[in-house]
Parts: sequence; structure tokens; C-alpha cells
Amino acid sequence: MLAYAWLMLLFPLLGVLINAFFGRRIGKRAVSWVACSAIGLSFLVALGVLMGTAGSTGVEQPLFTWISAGSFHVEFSLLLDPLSALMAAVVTGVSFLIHIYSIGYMAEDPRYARYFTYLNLFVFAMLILVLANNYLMMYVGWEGVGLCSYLLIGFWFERKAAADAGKKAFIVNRVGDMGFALGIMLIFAMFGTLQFSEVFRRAPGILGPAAVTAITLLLFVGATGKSAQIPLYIWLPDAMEGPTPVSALIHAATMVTAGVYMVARNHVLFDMAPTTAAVVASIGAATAFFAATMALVEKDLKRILAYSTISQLGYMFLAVGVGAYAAGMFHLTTHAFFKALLFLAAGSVMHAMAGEINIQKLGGLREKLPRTYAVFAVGAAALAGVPLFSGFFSKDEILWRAFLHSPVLWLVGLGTAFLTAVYIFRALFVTFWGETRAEKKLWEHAHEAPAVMSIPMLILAVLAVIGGYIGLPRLSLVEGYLEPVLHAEHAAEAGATEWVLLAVSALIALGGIALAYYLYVVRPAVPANLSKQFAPLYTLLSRKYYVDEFYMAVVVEPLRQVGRFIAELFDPRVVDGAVNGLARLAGVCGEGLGTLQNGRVRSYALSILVGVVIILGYFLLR
Amino acid sequence: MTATPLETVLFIAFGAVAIAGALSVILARHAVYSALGMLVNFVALAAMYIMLSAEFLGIAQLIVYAGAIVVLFLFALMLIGGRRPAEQGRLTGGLAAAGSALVVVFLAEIAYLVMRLTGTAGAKGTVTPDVIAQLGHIQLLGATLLLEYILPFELASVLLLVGIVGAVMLARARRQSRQE
Amino acid sequence: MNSTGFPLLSLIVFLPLLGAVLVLLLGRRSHAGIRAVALAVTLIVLGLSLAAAALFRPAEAGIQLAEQAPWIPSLGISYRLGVDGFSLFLLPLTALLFVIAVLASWKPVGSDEASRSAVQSYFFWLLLLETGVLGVFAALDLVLFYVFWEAMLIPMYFLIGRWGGERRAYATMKFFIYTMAGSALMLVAILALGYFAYQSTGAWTFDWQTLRELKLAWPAPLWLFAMFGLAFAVKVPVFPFHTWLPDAYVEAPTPVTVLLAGVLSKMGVYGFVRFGLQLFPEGLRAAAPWLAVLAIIGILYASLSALMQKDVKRVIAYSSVAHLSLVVLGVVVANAQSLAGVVMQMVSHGIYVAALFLIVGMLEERRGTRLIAEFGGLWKPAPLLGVCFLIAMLGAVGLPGLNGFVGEFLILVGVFQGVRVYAVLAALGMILGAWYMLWTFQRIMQGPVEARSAGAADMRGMDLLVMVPLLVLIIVLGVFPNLILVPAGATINALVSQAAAVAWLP
Amino acid sequence: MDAIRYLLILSAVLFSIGAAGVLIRRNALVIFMCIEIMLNAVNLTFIALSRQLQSLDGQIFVFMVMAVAAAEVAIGLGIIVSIFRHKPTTDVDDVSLLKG
Repeated sequence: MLAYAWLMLLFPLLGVLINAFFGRRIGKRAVSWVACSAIGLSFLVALGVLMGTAGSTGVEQPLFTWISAGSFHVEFSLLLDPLSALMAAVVTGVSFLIHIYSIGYMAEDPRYARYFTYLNLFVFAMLILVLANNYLMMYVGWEGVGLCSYLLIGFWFERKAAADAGKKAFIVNRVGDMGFALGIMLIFAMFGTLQFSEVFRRAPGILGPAAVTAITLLLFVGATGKSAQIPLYIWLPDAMEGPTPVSALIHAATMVTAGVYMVARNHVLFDMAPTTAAVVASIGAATAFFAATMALVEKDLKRILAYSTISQLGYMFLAVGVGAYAAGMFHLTTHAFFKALLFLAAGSVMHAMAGEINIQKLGGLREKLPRTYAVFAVGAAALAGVPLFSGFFSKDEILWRAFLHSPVLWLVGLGTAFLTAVYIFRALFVTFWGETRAEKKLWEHAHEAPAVMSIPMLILAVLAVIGGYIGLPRLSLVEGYLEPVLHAEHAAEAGATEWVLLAVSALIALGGIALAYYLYVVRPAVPANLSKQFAPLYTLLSRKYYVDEFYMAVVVEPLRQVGRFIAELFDPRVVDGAVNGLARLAGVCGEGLGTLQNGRVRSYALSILVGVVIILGYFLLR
Repeated sequence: MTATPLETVLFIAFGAVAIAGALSVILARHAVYSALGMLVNFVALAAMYIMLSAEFLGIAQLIVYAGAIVVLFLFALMLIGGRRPAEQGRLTGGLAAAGSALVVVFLAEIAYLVMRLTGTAGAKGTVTPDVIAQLGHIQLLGATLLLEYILPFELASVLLLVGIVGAVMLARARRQSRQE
Repeated sequence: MNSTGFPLLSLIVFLPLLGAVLVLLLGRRSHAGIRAVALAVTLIVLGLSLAAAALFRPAEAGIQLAEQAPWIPSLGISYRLGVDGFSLFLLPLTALLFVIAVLASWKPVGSDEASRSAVQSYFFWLLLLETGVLGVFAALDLVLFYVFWEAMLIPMYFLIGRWGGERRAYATMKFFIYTMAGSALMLVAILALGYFAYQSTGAWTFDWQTLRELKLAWPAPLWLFAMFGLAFAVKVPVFPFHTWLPDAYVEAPTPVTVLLAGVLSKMGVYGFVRFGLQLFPEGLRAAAPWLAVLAIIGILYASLSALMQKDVKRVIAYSSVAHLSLVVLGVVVANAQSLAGVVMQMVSHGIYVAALFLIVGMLEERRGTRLIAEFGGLWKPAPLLGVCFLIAMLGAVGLPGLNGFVGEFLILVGVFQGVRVYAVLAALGMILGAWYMLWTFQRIMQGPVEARSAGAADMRGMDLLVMVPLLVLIIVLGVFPNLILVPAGATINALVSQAAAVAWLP
Repeated sequence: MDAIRYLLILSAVLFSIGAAGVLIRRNALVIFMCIEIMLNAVNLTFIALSRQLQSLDGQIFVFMVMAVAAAEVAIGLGIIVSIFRHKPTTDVDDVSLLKG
């Protein structure tokens, strides 16, 4: 089955080509069929590959030589090992469901074909990233998904906000990509090759502590760009301008997890660089807590989920930072399911309420959208880490490993878990419980999502629940599955402490839910006056710590001023001025000489005499 | 070529007169006085030529320069005359000052060169002063002029012809302009 | 003569001249006839140059398809053509861009009625320009090279001077004098070289290959390189000498700008390698630190300037200054990867900058203005134009999978092996590049639909015919860059071994 | 040997006075006279040297100089007078139509 792995790439590519060139002619139905079947087939191949690679340490499948310039030799070939197979399966699976969901969601959009073209292109680029067997090919996928996220965020480009958000996303990603590119160059400078297998095999021998730290830090910069960690997370909340299925696919399940996958893929290097690992873990924990606080006060449902994604990614980086790569990947998988589910549910809410997403203006949707509510509740439970839901197992695994590594990180993780439970159930209660605050006609018009949207949500809901059991502490299929690749050191036998921690995190989750229930259902007035009492804190949070304004003032504006100075002042005046100055100088010299010829005979006589005197003088002195 | 005492005295006298004449030409207030100064200069030079055993040239100098050219100048002065008020001031600003300074430098250079002069540059010729005395200056001069230098002689005559024609043309031009 | 004895290169170089004469013979009125002849000639030249590329044996590093004939024996000047791995792909690139330029001039060119009707003289100068440019890339005798180098200026002077925009007189004059001044010293250097050859071998010669073996006492290579370098620095352009570029690009008519940006800038880079790296490696090494610093400044300076330009054509003009400065940095660093990147970037920059300028031409046609502020939401009425602009822009920004990326990345890898700080600074250019390109794209194509651009027509037959080949090349060269890298491989290895002996970098 | 030296000095002085006159004076006629003086200074040198070198060539030259001088004065004065006819001034500086 592995031999046909390249089909995984071919199908989305065909989908892109067909929809791009014939999209408008073949009508919406055909377009959706082409797009969804492409991803479906690709998903089947991915499943086959998933089975095929169980237990193998990775099979390389070269397709063709991409670049050969002196010793710089880059093949376009696939690396099929449990890690990439798992990622490929998750990517194709979730995107297949979202493709189906999009049929319903984007039904009336005039540029239907272009939407599915971009979506297929995204999956194609993501698979290149995941299946790459060398850094450069991963970089190609890396920027490819960046491009697709730019196109899809700015899909409704008539809206200036969407266009700006798209640009912002691409440029911030580019900043991260620069770090990644420099990392690749450093690797090539050190190893002379970019092949993962080669690099990992020769790494211990070649890399000194400084070099490995430099490489891993640069790679991590790339990861923070793509996976929206501090300091390069600012683009993700704005990315909600794009259609909701896009947010679900790209900004929750797949693209943003690329950073985590990259760190997991380079686990050999990260293991050799304890300092970087510490940096990764601390940034992960910090981002998790930081984003969770912002989600508390956010009013836009999709932005709440966006901050939640940043926070959960922080968890994953915390996991890989402390060396628990398998736990990170496990949480990545479960997160893909329940976060995609939450986004799709938010999508169906928007679909029902004609685009209204501000939770203050919703409320009481339980009666109107029972299915969406149920599904959203399952997702919320999984996210909050309610026992028996998938989130609980994967998050707990991370907290357990964090505890083993350093209690401080564990404490931060626990606190964030509590905040997570609060903000997600705040969103749930405010949106679905209590009386409705929506306008009258919107309320009547609200209707449940069509089948084509609800079925994917149901499937995801099921996955969100059972997803956790594949990672039970002892059963740990995931860890076992990834064992050959990640050789994760085995956790100490599940002693009493692990059970205690399990109980503690369960309590924390339920406590959070209770607090949310109390605040937003029992005494809805409390949050209002709370925000008044802690007004400065509240505004700080609601203005997102003024980070955007900070970047604008420190980075964007100065560069624009320098640019304006160069374009309007320096270039035309100084550099160009110098050139024109030279021209005028020639003119001035011309006039100067002109005055010598003033027509007066006696001045000529004088110049003759001057000549004579000089010549005589020369002969005398020689 | 040792100079006899008499010669030196005469030489100094005529030298001084020549210089005085020249100075009066440039310093005279009125053009007529400078013309007379020029006359004095020419006469002094004529005398010196004769001293230097170039009698014919001395006489020629007297006739051509002292006679013809000075008279011509006087004619011109008559036509233009000194009707104009006295010169507005001899020195015209920086030009004159620079000019005279340069002239002094020039003179210094020449003097220095002459002082440094050693030995005769070219080979000596055969015409010694006593040969001139014996054969007569005009005969010798006439012979060399018409034998060795016949071409320059003819060219000189052509030049003079051109001079005459030119002068006549200028005169005619003047008559026409007066008629309009 | 080369193996087949058939003077292929001479044919390629002088066919356009023949075409130019042919155009003159046709009547002034028969515009269609003139355009047909011009197109036919440029297409044949393209075919021949591709044949030359096919005939080229990638394994050998030296000069191939060489042609040699005495021209002025007494002075040792001979008519000598040849091509090596480095300049091989410049010929087809030039030929292609000239075909594109002819197609782009199908509708009348020029800003006033008089120039729009002067079709005959326009195509005459255009074909003459092609001969000049092809000659520069193929000439192997220094004097012949100089003749073509200067000959190319005259048609360019008329093309911009007569068919340009409002400030064309000023722009042409500045362009002409700037280039002329730059190359004046080059002539002196060429003669000096000839004299050194005479000194050591007893016979005047300007043949590039024999001059390469010349051993020159130390200061000579430095100042010789400096003189050559100045002419090329003006042409590329390198930082302080770039001010002629924005005016010339902006005032020239679209097809001429395409040639100016796509091909003429490559002559500077080609010169740096052919006469810098291969002729005076020590000279280049000594000047390398200065050139590198100027190149870095060029990248950041031009990118920042492009950010704040108000005229979209000036944005692209400054962007090509930035991209070419990176190429110069690649030449100066001179190792295997950076030189491969230089070869790749020369071709791909030619292609995507041509595409971008064509699009600017189309934008100007539709809205009669080039000021970015007056555009907005053009993607809705003209989706095809939007997609083409997007692909060309992404090629320019260096998106992996498109041609811009391969060249740029190889150069950065090469520079990184040399001086890491330079690579980091140059990589900043990547971010700035994305910023100003995307921002320009957004203000023109996206955002609320500007009232006046609502009626803008989408791309029609001729526009597509001109644009599609370029876009296809942008994608094909991005996915299969080895089409260009492999043939250039042998020459680059020879270059590197020579440069390595001299490389100034650790 | 010293006699010739003084003669040369004398002619140099005369020549310088003539040159100074040309530069200082503004009256065309006076300038013309100064030129004559300069010519005569040269003649003096010629004769002195011809005597010194005992060859008549020098004197022939003086002859030629005289011829030229005569022609020159004739035409020169003609010109000055015709200029005077045109513009009633003998001041050289006013006559500067051939300005560069």
C-alpha cells in the first residue's frame, strides 16, 4: 500500500486543477463532488498508509529530483513513518469532513468553485509539508499552506477587514518562515544535506551545543509563526474573517498544528538542546495561559475559539517542550477533532443567525438549534477536559508529563485548564442558555443546519468522545504507535501520583464549569459588575493587552516612516539630487569659462602675457 | 668687441634717451605728447643702430619709423585728435595693476635669463665689423638681401602692396559712410 | 566554428537586424505587415536560441558554439561569439521577452497621437535593440562586446524618448548619460587590457579567453575590475547608481519597460560574472566587501522605498532593484549554491518582472492611471487579471513552488555559507518583499469595489496570449528548476573552483 | 661680452615698457604706439646680436620687421579711424562686440 502513497498528493492536485480551470462551467454540484471525492480518496490512501507504517521506522519514496546545484541536492520524496502517517490521516480525515460541511455552508457563495480550489490546494500543500522527507520540501509545504491561509482568510476580499487579515497572516507567517529558512540554511551549512534521516543520523557527531541550540531556536521561530505562539500569534484572531469552515480546517485542526509536528519531527535535535526545549515549554505554557485570559472577555464566538486554539497549541508546545512528543501529538489529534467540531458548530450558529456571531446578541438557542447545541456541548466538554471526553485524557497526559518535568509548568497548565473550562462554558451558557437577545426576525428565521452540515459535526462529536480512549495511560495506542519514531522514554509506571493528578485535573475542569454556570446562568448580573470593579484589568484584557498596537508602533510604523523618508525625501533629493547636481555643475562651469571671453582686447593681451610669463618661468625653474 | 670708453658713454646716453621716450609714450597725458615721445625713442634707436655698425638700418629707421610712421600717427591724431577730455585715468581697475605686475615679472625673468647667458649660442658668421667698414654696409646688405633672401624680399613687397590696397579700401569705405 | 560548422550564434544575433531592415522596406502605412514581420523574426530567433540551448552539451564547462573570424586584425580585434553554461539561457530569455514585447505592442504604443502612428520606426528600433542585446550576451571579444553594449543604447534612447510617458525627455537623457558615463571607463579598461596583452605576448588581442590567462601585476586587476564594475553597477543597478531606473522604467512604454527590466538588467549581472568573476577574480575578491555592503543596502533600501511608492510601476521598479541587488550579492559571494542561484534568478526575475510590468500596463490601460490610491476592488470585475497578478506577484515574492523561490533561496544558502550576517539581512528582504507586494496587490485588487473600476474589462485574447506563456514558465521553472540548473552545472563548478582559489569568505 | 648683455637688457626694458603701455592705456592710438615700441625693441636685439654673431641675417630680419610694421601701421590706423567714424570713441574697452 505504501507504494501508492503519492496518490494522496495526486488526488487533491487533480481536484485543484479541475476546479480551477473548469470550476465555473461544471456547476456547483460537480465542483463539490470533485473536491470532496479528491479528499475522500486521499483520506482512504492515508488510512492505508496509516496501517502500512505501523511498527516501521519510516519508508522513503523519492518521486523526482527537485534542485541540484553543486552539493545542494534536494529530492522531492515522501517519508512515510507513523508520525507523518498519523498527521496525514488527521489532516485528510478532518478536511474531508469539513469539505462536506462546506458544501452546505458555502452553498450560495458566487465564487463557489474558487473556494473549493483553494481548499484542495490547502490540503495538497499540507500533505507536502507532512510527508516531506527533507527540510526544503517541508518549507515548500510550509509556505504553501501560508499562501492558502492568505487566500482563504481574504476570500471575501470585498471586505477590507478580510483583506487586511489575509495580508497580516501572510506577513507574520513570513516572519516565522524567515526563521525557519535561516534554520534550514544553518543545517545545510553544517551537514551539507537537508535529508531528515541523514541529519538525524549524523547530528550527535557534528553538532556542538551552541549549533544545535541555534538550529532548534530558528526552527522554533518558524513554528511560533505558523502555530501562532507568542510573539507571532497576532494573526490568528484576525484570521476569523475567513469563512468558518476555513477557520475550522486551517486555524484549528491542521495548519496551526504544523509547528507542533515540525518540533516532533525534529525531536532528535530538540532532545540535544535542553535550553531550547525549556524555551519551547515555557513559551507554550505562557501562551496557553495568556490566550486563555483573553478568551475570557472575548465577545465574538469565533474569536473565543481562536484564542482557545492558541491556548491549546500552547499546551502542545508545553508537551513537546518537556519531551513528551507522543502526548503532544495525541493532544494534537484530539484537539483537531473537538476544536474543528466547535468551529463547525459556531458555523452552523452563524448560518442560522445570518452571520451574527457576537454572543451578547445571541442566547437561548437551545430550543432553536438543539443538535448544534448538543454537539457544541460535547466539544466544549472535550475542550474543558471533562472526564471520559477525549480532551481530558490528552490534556491530562501533558499535565502529567509537565509535572514530572517541572511543577511550575504543571501549575500554569492547571490554571489554564481551569480558565479553559470557564471561558468555553461561558460561551456555551451565554449563547445557548437563558432568554434570547437576538432580534425578532432573526430569531424566527433561525433553523437547524441542513444534513450536509450536521453529519460531519456528528462524526466529529463521536470522535471527540472516543478519541481519548486510544491514549489511555496504560493502553496508550498512540504512544505505542509512535514508539518506533519518537522513542519517547516510558513514563514511570502509573503510580499513585498519576491517579492523584488525574483526579485533580478532573476536579479543576468541573470546578471551572461550575463557576461558569454560577456566573452566567445563576447570577448573570455578576460578570457585569465584576468587569466594572476590575475595570482596568477588564479593558486590558478586552484590548488584548494592546499587543497589536505595540507591534504597530514598534515595528510597522517605524518601517513605514523610513520607507516614506527614502521614497519621498532621500531618494529624489539626495541620490537623484547628486546626479542632477552633477549635470548643473557642468552647466555652471560652462558659464564660468564663458566670462573669460569678454571681447575686450586688453584682457586677451593680458592672457597672452600670462602665458609667456608661465612658459619662461617653466624654463627657468626646470 | 671690447667697447671703447666713448662707445659706452654714447651707448648709455642713447639708452637713457630711448627709455625716456618709451616712458613718455605710456605716461603722457595727451596722445600727441606720447607720439613725440615715440619719435625721440626712434631717433635714439637709429643712433644706436649706427653705433652697432648697421648704418643703413639706422638711416632706414630714421626714414621709415621716425619719418613715415610718426607722421602717420600725427595724421591719425589730427583726425581723432584730443577733442576727447583727458584720459579717464590711466589705470582701469585690476586689469592694469595685474598687467604691470606681470610685466615686471616678465622683465625679471628676461633679465635673469640674460644674466645667465654663457658663451655664444651659434657659430660665428664671417661678416666682422671691419669687413663692413671695408665693403660698405649697404653693398653687403643689398647683396645678401637680393641673393640669399630674395624670396622674403619679394614677399615683403607683396605685403606692402596688400597694406596699401587695404588702406585705400578703408579710405573708400570712409568716403561712402560720409555720403550717407 | 562549432561542431556543425553552422554559424548559429551569428544568425541569432543578426537576424533581428535583418528584420529591422525588412521593416524599413515595408511601406509606412502597412502597420499589420510590419507587426507580422516583427513577430515572425522574433519567433524565429526564439526558435534558434532554443535550438542553441538544445545543442549545448551540459557536461563541458568551457565555451561552446564558438565562432571566430578576423575583424580588425591589425588591432587584434576579432569577431568572436560563444556561449557557456552561464549565458546559455540568457539568449532564449531575451528572445522570449522580445516576442512578448512585440505581442504587447500589437495595439498602438506611445502617449501622443504622433508617436502612436509611428509604428514602422517603433518596430525598427525594437528589432535593432534585440540585435544589440543578443550581441552583448554572445560576444567573446571585448571590443565586440563594447560595440554591442553601446549600440544597444541608441535604440533604447529612441524607444523611451519618443514613445514614453510625459517626463520621457528627462528620463531618457538621464538613462542615456548615466549608462554612457558608466561604460566610458570600461572602454579605457578594455584598451588597457589589450595593451597588457601586447606587453606580455607581443600582439594586441582582445579575445576574452586569451585575456583570461593573462597574469597581471597586483594593482592592475583591482582597478581594471573597478572600471568594468562601475559600468555593470550602473546597469544592474547597484545601490547608489540606481536613480535612473525608476524614471526610465516608469516613463518607458510597457513593452519597452518589460525589456528594460527583464533583459537589460541581466546584462549588468552577466558582465559582473563574465568580466568580473572570470576575468579578474582577484579584483572581484578585493572589491567584494564593498559590493556586498552596497548590495545589502540596495536590498533593504529599495524594498523600503517600494513600500511607500504611490505609483505601482515605481513599486515594481524598486522591487526589481532589490531583487537584482540580491543577485549581485550572490555573484560576489561566488560559491556553488549562490552562483546556481544567480543563474536561476537571472532567468526567473526576467520572467516574473516581465509579467508584472505587463499587468501594470493592463491596469494603466483600464483605468488610465498608475496611482495605487485610485484603484480598489479590481478583482471582482476582472477575476482573470486578478489571478494572473496574484501568480506573478507570488513568483516575485519568492513563494516556494514558483520560479522566484529557487533562485532566491539558493543565493541565500550560498551567502549564508559565506557571511551569515549578510544572509540574515538579505532574508529580511524576503519579508519586506512580501509586505510591499501584498500591500500593493491588496490596495489594487481587493477591498471595496472602487466606483470607477467597477466597469473594468477583464483580460481579452491578446492580453491572455501575452500573459499565459509567462505564467506557465513561472510555475514550470518553479517545479522543475533543473531545466536550467543542470546545464549550467559544469560551468558553475569551473567558476567555483576558480573563485574558490580566490574566495574571500571563510 | 658684457656690452651685448646690456644691449639685451635695454631692449628687454623697452619691450616691457611697450607691453605695460598696451595693458595700461585705454586709448587705441597709444596702444598702437606701444606696439611700435615693442617692435623696435626687438629690432634692437636683432641688430645687437647680428653684430655679436657677425652675420647679416639679423639685419635682414630687421628689414622685414620694418616692412611689416609699416604695413601694420597703415592698416591699423585706417581701422582705428574707421572705428572712430562709427563710434566717436578711441577707448578700446568700448569696442567689445566680439563678446564670447
